[in-house]
Amino acid sequence: MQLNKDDALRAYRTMKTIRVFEDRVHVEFETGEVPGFVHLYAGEEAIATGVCLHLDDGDRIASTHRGHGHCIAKGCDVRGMMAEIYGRKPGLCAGKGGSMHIADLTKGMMGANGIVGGAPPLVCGAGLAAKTLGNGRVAVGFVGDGGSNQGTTHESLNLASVWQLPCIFVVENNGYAEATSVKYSTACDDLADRASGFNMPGIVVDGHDFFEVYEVAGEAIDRARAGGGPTLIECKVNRYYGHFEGDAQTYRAPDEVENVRQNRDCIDNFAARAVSAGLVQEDDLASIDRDISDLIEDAVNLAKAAPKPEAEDLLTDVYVSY
Amino acid sequence: MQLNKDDALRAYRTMKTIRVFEDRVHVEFETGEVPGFVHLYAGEEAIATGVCLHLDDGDRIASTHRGHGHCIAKGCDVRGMMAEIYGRKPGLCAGKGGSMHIADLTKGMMGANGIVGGAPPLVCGAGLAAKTLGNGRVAVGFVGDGGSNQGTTHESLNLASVWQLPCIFVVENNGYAEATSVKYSTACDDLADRASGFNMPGIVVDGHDFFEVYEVAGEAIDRARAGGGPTLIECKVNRYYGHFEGDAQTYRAPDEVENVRQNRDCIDNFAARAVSAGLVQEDDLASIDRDISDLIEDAVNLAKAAPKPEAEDLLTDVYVSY
Amino acid sequence: MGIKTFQQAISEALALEMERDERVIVMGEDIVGGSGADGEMDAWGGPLGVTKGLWGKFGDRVLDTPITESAFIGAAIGAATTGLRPVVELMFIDFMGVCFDQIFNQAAKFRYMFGGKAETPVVIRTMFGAGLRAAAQHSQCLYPLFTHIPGLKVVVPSTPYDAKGLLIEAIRDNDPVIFCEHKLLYTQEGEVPDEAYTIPFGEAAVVREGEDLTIVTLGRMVHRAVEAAEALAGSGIDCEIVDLRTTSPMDEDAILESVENTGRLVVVDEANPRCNIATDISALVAQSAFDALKAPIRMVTAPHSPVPFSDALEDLYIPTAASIEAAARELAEYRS
Amino acid sequence: MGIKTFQQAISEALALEMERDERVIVMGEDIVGGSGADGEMDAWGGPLGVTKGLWGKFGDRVLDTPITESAFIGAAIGAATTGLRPVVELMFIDFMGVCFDQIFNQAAKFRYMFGGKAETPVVIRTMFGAGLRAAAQHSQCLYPLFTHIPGLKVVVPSTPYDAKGLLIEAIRDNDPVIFCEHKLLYTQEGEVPDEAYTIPFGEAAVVREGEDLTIVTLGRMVHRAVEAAEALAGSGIDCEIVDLRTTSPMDEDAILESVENTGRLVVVDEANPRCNIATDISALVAQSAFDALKAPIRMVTAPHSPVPFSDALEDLYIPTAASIEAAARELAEYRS
Ligand SMILES: Cc1ncc(C[n+]2csc(CCOP(=O)(O)OP(=O)(O)O)c2C)c(N)n1
Ligand SMILES: Cc1ncc(C[n+]2csc(CCOP(=O)(O)OP(=O)(O)O)c2C)c(N)n1
Ligand SMILES: [Mg+2]
Ligand SMILES: [Mg+2]
Repeated sequence: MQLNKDDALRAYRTMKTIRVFEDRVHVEFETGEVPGFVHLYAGEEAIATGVCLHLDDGDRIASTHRGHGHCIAKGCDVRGMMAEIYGRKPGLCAGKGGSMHIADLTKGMMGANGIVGGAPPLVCGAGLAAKTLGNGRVAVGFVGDGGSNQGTTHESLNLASVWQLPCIFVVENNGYAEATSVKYSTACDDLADRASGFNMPGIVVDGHDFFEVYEVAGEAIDRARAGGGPTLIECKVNRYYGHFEGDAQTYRAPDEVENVRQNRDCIDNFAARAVSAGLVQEDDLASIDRDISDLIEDAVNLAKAAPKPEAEDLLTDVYVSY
Repeated sequence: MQLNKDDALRAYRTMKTIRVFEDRVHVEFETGEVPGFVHLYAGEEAIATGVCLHLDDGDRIASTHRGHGHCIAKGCDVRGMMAEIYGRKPGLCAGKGGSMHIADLTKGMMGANGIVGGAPPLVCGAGLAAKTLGNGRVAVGFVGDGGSNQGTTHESLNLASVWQLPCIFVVENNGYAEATSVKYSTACDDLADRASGFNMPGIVVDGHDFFEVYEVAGEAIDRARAGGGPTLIECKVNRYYGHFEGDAQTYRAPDEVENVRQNRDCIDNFAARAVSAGLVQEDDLASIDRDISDLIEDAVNLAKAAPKPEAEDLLTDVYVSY
Repeated sequence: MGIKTFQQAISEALALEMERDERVIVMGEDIVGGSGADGEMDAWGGPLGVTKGLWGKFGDRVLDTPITESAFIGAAIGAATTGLRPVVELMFIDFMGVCFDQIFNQAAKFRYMFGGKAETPVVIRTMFGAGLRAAAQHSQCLYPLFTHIPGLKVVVPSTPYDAKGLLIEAIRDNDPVIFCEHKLLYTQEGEVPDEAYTIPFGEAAVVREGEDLTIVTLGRMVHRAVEAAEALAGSGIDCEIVDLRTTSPMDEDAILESVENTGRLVVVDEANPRCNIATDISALVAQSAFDALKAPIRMVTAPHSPVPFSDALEDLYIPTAASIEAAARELAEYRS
Repeated sequence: MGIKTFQQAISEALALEMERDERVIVMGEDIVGGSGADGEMDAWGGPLGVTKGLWGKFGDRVLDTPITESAFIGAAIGAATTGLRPVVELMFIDFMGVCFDQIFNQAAKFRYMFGGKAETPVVIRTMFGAGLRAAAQHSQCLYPLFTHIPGLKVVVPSTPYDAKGLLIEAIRDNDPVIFCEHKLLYTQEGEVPDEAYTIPFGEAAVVREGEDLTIVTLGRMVHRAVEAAEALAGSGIDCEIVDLRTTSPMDEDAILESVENTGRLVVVDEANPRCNIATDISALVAQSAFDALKAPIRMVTAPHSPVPFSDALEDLYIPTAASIEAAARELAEYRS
């Protein structure tokens, strides 16, 4: 799959936006001003980006508790996301959802999800809608290594295959579910191996490698659009921060993350390869970096200055009777 | 695995008892005197029998809605079962459970189950108890082809493998879940294929062939007892009656069952092979047949004559406060 | 117009809405029956034949599913947020336990949690109630559990007319609706217009007017209440019967108004007694119509036990016209 | 004896019972933490550290699980019927939706459905409640759902002392128990004896005696009720506070006795308002202590909406001492 300059710049912009967004939330969280549970996606950017670059607003994704990266890659407004994370009224969900529930249906983003394994059935639904309406759309469900064990995930693989739905299931295997290693929780070598029990292709890719994710996802998405049914893609990757903000991570080997950051960082490697291949220039990237830096700064400032929802907002958006 | 004469006679007695029991319930149901939903096991006797012959009261099984055969094979009192099916006070569950909920914990029978996919998690528990107590016991979970798709089943396969539990999962693939073919509901060729996604052996056997079931189950049970972890066994089989009593079965090909009854009946074939191998004599079998015929007649008469539970039984066996 | 069964009313509602709106699809276990098999298709139309015939008319928009309620009910929910209006069958309400998350954490919460930016027009049709000797895992009511959850609308019709009008309303509603059909009502007959019509949610029906005592109830118990009221009329006790029709939203005004007139309240609920609809209504009245009450409130419910299998026990388990009558008599005679 | 936190009380109860009875095992997601990883074991002890240290003492009897609640809670239930006495953690009560079947159709029903021939001594520990800005899927109460189900016992402790005694009782009980821990109470301190002791189920605690008005409540709301009562005492309104401690079985006598004395009832429940504990108790009193009532019953609960994320909204969502006080004042001043 050939990447043109525009796409390469979009890919870089997306990955870098996610990274800077997450690094900043990490810093802001420590100030105590960010409420609730926050799960950061830093380190895994190549996956959301490599998949979503093939999609437009009419295609759907459903996400996990670690959803910021998917939201950004699917085109959610970054300022609206930051305001949401701060629980402010101009937030994407009016401050009612928070980090774990960011959604924007108009962008085809069906929602982050606080329930591990919550997304796969919903993604079958989006695939069913696409198939029934015959509109050529696809639906992508993200699920972690931990979430891949949930019954909902297996049921969804079966259903998507039985109905030959245009669905792609992307397992983000970052080695841990909270503090538990995938080596403990999961009785198989590769999670992609489970695909064969559901008559669909199962492919393992290096989740740090944008190009690999982009290519494999592209093939799966094309196949799905063409009526060829679902695919399971397992991306092996690392998360840079703790399970959630506040996690001391003593279950990890001391140098585990540092090694990856130094040698396998998805953004560094993408930039190096794209530049050395002459696909993009250092300058292009530097200018994108400046944009992003301004954007995130602006997003945080806006969020902090934004009003919180008020009493009259408590009971809107729900049928109420009591 | 060599079968001695005693075991062969036990096997025959068990299979035949199940068959005569089920044939009789079928007849009795038509009189309108048997209440509720009744799912008959006729045709599948070799499976329950071939598995349970390796077990004693300290080993556990958990069953499905189609549980009569498992109960009988695991040693539940046949008269108590019949009385239960009639909803009578001397029933195995005092008339409170009925056909779908026959259990006898003292026999290691953890219960039939009205919830498809209900048993596999419970069986993990029995396996965990055996492993924790170090008593060398095993636990067997039965599940249908339909039930094998449930998330609970997949989760249980993973858990049993992760914990290396002494569990055996027996999929009774009779081709249908209610009126839906396994070819439609299940995105894989053999259900046993799914075992590899959970790092356990997955074996397909002919569920009409007692000897094959007995041998494969024996190996799996021995391995489990020795700490070798779980196994998935798929038994391909046919059910002789409808999904439940009252099912017109128009979804089946007209001659489907008749063919199996003629050529592949598990009891006929067992008897023929056992006699021709000189393992048992025709006379032995005929005498067992007479016993069974008397037993079932007696069970039905007792059940019909037995008292129903009364008002004072309504609120026993539950904590009540209101 | 004509006399139709509850079952026909439901089937008609589905067919009319599928004709009217292409986005309406129907799915569930064996709601066609015969998929993938060598014999006939549409062999079942659901275990009791309620959806029989739809597949012949609407083909691929009527879908059999594997036995994976989380996946296919979740899929109905996901499809509802992305352009369809699915009606999905949870065969027995008792099976909610294998798919409850998709219903109460996903469907019920999207609209609020996403700040009003999602609509989830899904209907979950399901069969409930005791009386079929179906034992503990196939006889529960459980609508109180759904009623507890904000974001779900819950319908419990008692007549063919209501079933049709409320189901069409449910299909056109943009929130998730749990549509609860009592399994012993399917053969119930009544006048049902041929064309489509809707009955708004949150409007109870006063199925009998009376001066002395209010009976609030729902589902199959409406008929037992009517029986009781007829017997009571013979003794000069004139009962008003309020059929809730929907438990969420619930018609508080109708209940309060009636109790303000009669001053006496019996609530009849086939569900188990703790945190059920009977307690809900009793509490409402004790809070909002206290001054009108001339006597204690009486609740008539199933006992706090699983549903027993034996017919002898099950008949004792389900509230009867006689038990309703007894409760009403006690209240009518009550002097503080 | 000594001042201990709610969290310590729970941890102590688990350790004492594991020492006393080898059949007691503890399992759940990351209740050890670090399984299979390259760093430290016992890295978490559950997401809030409540079970930290148990693995060091009891090794293999403390088990991390995959994220498959149906399988491992079902396994705890199956193990309970076959010789163990598992205490299993459902991390957040909100996750009940992925494993509810094993709890309410399996564990809850075995004893009755099998004619009294099965015992299921399992404890499901779970964290509930709002206030941590954890949003709609991690902040629910949901104990009313478990309370509705016959066959389950439901515990909602409010103090460290009660938490320890009730948890030991739960572990020794032969029925399935849902043990609900409010996530904002873990740091609550109080006197807790070092040795094992039990508190029987179905015995409420009168945490404050009073003459004018009864407040029945549970969990974290007990503390808000106490605050309100102190404020009210200043105005000469003397409140009695009944802390339910267990919702199933529930101490009806304590409630009725108190209302018979005071004639006025406020029920405070953090749960959503429909079919919850507040309605349950209101209904009980309206049925069984009607004559004693001098005023309407008032329920103070969360509104009928999902739990909002924003701190500003969440603070409005949860019942406060001020809202309890206002309700009580209204009743105290009530003249029919
Ligand atoms: C049904 C359910 N069980 C448990 C949790 C608690 N929980 C939140 S995230 C998480 C770990 C998820 O691991 P994984 O799927 O690998 O995703 P990752 O965090 O690694 O991205 C757990 C156990 C939950 N939110 N939902
Ligand atoms: C969770 C759940 N979903 C649906 C049903 C209804 N039901 C009962 S048996 C059955 C078919 C089961 O098929 P299979 O597992 O193949 O077993 P078989 O009947 O063929 O022995 C269905 C759908 C149920 N009891 N529980
Ligand atoms: Mg992970
Ligand atoms: Mg089958």
